[in-house]
Amino acid sequence: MIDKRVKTVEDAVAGVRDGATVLVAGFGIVGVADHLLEALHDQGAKELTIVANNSGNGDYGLARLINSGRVRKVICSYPRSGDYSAFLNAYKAKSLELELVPQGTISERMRCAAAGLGGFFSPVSAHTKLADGKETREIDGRLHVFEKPLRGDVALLKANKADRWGNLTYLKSARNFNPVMAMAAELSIVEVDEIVELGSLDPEAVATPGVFVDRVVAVGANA
Amino acid sequence: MIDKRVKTVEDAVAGVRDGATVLVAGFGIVGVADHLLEALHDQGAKELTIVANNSGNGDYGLARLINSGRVRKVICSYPRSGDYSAFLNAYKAKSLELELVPQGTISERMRCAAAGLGGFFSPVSAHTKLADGKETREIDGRLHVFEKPLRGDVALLKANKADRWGNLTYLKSARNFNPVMAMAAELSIVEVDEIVELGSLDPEAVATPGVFVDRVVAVGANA
Amino acid sequence: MTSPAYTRLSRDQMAWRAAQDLPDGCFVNLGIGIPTLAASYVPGDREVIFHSENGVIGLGPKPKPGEEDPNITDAGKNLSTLITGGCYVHHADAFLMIRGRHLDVSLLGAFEVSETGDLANWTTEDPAFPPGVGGAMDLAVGAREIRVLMAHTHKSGSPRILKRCSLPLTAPGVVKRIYTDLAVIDVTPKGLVVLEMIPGMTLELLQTMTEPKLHLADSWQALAPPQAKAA
Amino acid sequence: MTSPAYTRLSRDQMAWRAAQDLPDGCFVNLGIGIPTLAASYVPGDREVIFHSENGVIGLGPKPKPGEEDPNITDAGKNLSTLITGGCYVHHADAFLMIRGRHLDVSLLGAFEVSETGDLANWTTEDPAFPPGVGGAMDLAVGAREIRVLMAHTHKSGSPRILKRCSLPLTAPGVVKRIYTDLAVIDVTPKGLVVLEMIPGMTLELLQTMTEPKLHLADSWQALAPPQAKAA
Repeated sequence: MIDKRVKTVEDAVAGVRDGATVLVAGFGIVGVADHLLEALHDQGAKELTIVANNSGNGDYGLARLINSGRVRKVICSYPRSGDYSAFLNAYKAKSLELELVPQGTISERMRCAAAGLGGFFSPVSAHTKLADGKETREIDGRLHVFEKPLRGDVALLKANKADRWGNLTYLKSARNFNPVMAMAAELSIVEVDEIVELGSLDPEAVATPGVFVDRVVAVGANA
Repeated sequence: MIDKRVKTVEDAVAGVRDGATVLVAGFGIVGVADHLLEALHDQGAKELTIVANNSGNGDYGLARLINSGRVRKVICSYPRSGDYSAFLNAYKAKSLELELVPQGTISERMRCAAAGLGGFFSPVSAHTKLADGKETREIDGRLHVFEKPLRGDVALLKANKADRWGNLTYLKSARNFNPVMAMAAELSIVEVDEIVELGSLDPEAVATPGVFVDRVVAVGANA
Repeated sequence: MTSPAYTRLSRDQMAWRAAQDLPDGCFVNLGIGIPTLAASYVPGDREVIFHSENGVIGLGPKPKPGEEDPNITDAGKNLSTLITGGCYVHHADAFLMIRGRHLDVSLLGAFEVSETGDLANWTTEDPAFPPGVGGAMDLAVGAREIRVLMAHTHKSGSPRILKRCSLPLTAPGVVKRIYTDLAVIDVTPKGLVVLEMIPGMTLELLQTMTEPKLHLADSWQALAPPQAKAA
Repeated sequence: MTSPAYTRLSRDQMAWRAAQDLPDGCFVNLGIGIPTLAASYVPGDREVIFHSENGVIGLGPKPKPGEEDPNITDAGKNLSTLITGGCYVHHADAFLMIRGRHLDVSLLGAFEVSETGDLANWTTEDPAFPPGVGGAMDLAVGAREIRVLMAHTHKSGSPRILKRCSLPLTAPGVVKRIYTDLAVIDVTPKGLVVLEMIPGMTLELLQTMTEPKLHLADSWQALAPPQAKAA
């Protein structure tokens, strides 16, 4: 029987190794797996590379991991969102490396990895500093930049509902990076508001098929 | 007001030009816009390049276009499906060119065009005849083939429901190539079973957002 | 020193002006800042679909008090709503729409614009702050038409419309129209063409606040948005 | 000429044997032909999710009479069903799953397999017919494990397991296991290892029907599927 449900957030993040690349879903504070990020803090993994759109807020979740010195590098499009003091302090102290990637290129590089492709040419960032050192090619009269797949060892995801197969639905714009990160990680871990019976999700409206998901833990009021 | 509804299939296919590249959705006989294909036959466009998974059935729809000599070239993965005598006769008579492309490469090349990318490296077809003449590159120890975006002038699509913005839902595996072809064509035309009120489709379950769709025509029992 | 014989447009007035150029049925992304304000000023007889990079297709106005939903925000992370007919997509699809020329218009803020339409809007290279690019580069190369909304000059009075941008580029040669607090200017193959100026402004005076040469359109008009905020 | 002292497996028996190697919880694509039959023989205590290239995730058995729905077929275009927990995706996502190593196993038919696991299953180069590749090349390079189901020899008796494939390749070096109507053979770095043979078969006899050298596993077993079809 396929059963991806785990009982606790501790079980959910078990086995994440030092040095792992962790895909952290969310846009601002929406659709972020804060419970899993807290659990990862308690689990103790360090030297992490974080892939996220932003760089954490306040002193919880991703920001807390940064404040505790667990993060070696952040790959993101926009670190300056909300109270990003944790990131800013580490950035100024040069204890953390920043790889700045355009938002669409981050999501496309993860999809590229998920899709088993070796890279793609994108017009985004051509003729800019963010293309420095990257291969370029003129295609149909337009300069393109070669972008490589971006894969995670782990993805920490937030969804609304899951069933025991790991099929997921989201709420509104909390969907954001979650589906593409679910596809792009070796180990995809999801915190959900609610776990429902297999068969109760509409087969036409499953946003992430369970085949991309490894562990599901309920953290909502219905958990 | 945004209103993509047109009254007749004739209106729906108006303006398709000779020499156009037409994306024809469907897998076997499922999810195929047969009414639009018939209307395109009556409309008279010729010298068409068809992109489809298969090559038409019997003497209706795509097969009828082929039998009437309107098709110059077929880009597909598997022409031998169902009663493909129309294709076979034209193929043997050398009146029609075949470009055989692996099924996943066809869909990915269309998505690549839809996503504004310049091409991608895929491991599929490396070391095979289907990669003859294509650029290759070794990436992470594995040979990859460079694949170019595949764009349509027109897409002929089949959906279940649409609203006046062109938001679409599909039924079961009739979804198949429809969403990716909707994104990859300059002019996306859809026949649907039913046109519904704006707001009646679940925003979490719209499979093709209306921004990819240009014309919608109802052909079902509820039309 | 006498006060100038003109009154610069407010941010809302600039946004109002840009909104008037959004045709019925168009699909538009609004950048953070002044562009976001434009949503309120689309003429009521037009249906415009606003795209938000976080996967909201059909972004609506701010929620009414008591109807806030933490699961829906705009690109600036402010609480927002979905309009009737809107839907949600994931990030890769949201940026497929951007990069793949599915957006009709992108209204962006900018630090600088060059006379050939180069756009600089992602970094001021302030060493005290980490850079952030967000979706700026995706929008700049992806939307069918890029229009910029920005103050005509820096607070110091020095021009932001330059022969060449001094800041790192977001993308070269992409800006087609510039809405400032003084004028509406098109970037054309023949150079910068002033379409509209605020009352009291002259081409000579505007030129002193603009580095590259300005050409006045024969059919130029007064730029006079209403004072009041949209209802 | 005496009749052989053994009975070749039926197609259903071959499919039965392959199905026994599908572990609980695995995600599997079944190629057209004999592989499709394997779905019926998965042991009842295992949950296996079958992937169909046309976007059916959780393909079920044939519909019961009266419950046919023309909108759901398998890869061979036969009417099918969705199992509880299944869902639908579009073609680009269905092939993202294939190419991106999300499938645990792909069971494929083949014309020929080489001793290094080269697979030839997409064209016989028959000039009377147009070639068709379908999803064969995607599956061959994308699934985590490729296993082949095919008759051990051509009808003429000539081998289909060869030192080098004579037909155009689908992909080189991908096949890990071969289920035939005579044996189960693993493709290993040391060559072809026979794991199971049908009753009455000997390594010597099997070798006469196989071009590359065969090695018999120390722990080899009898290959004796049940005769009857699955319930």
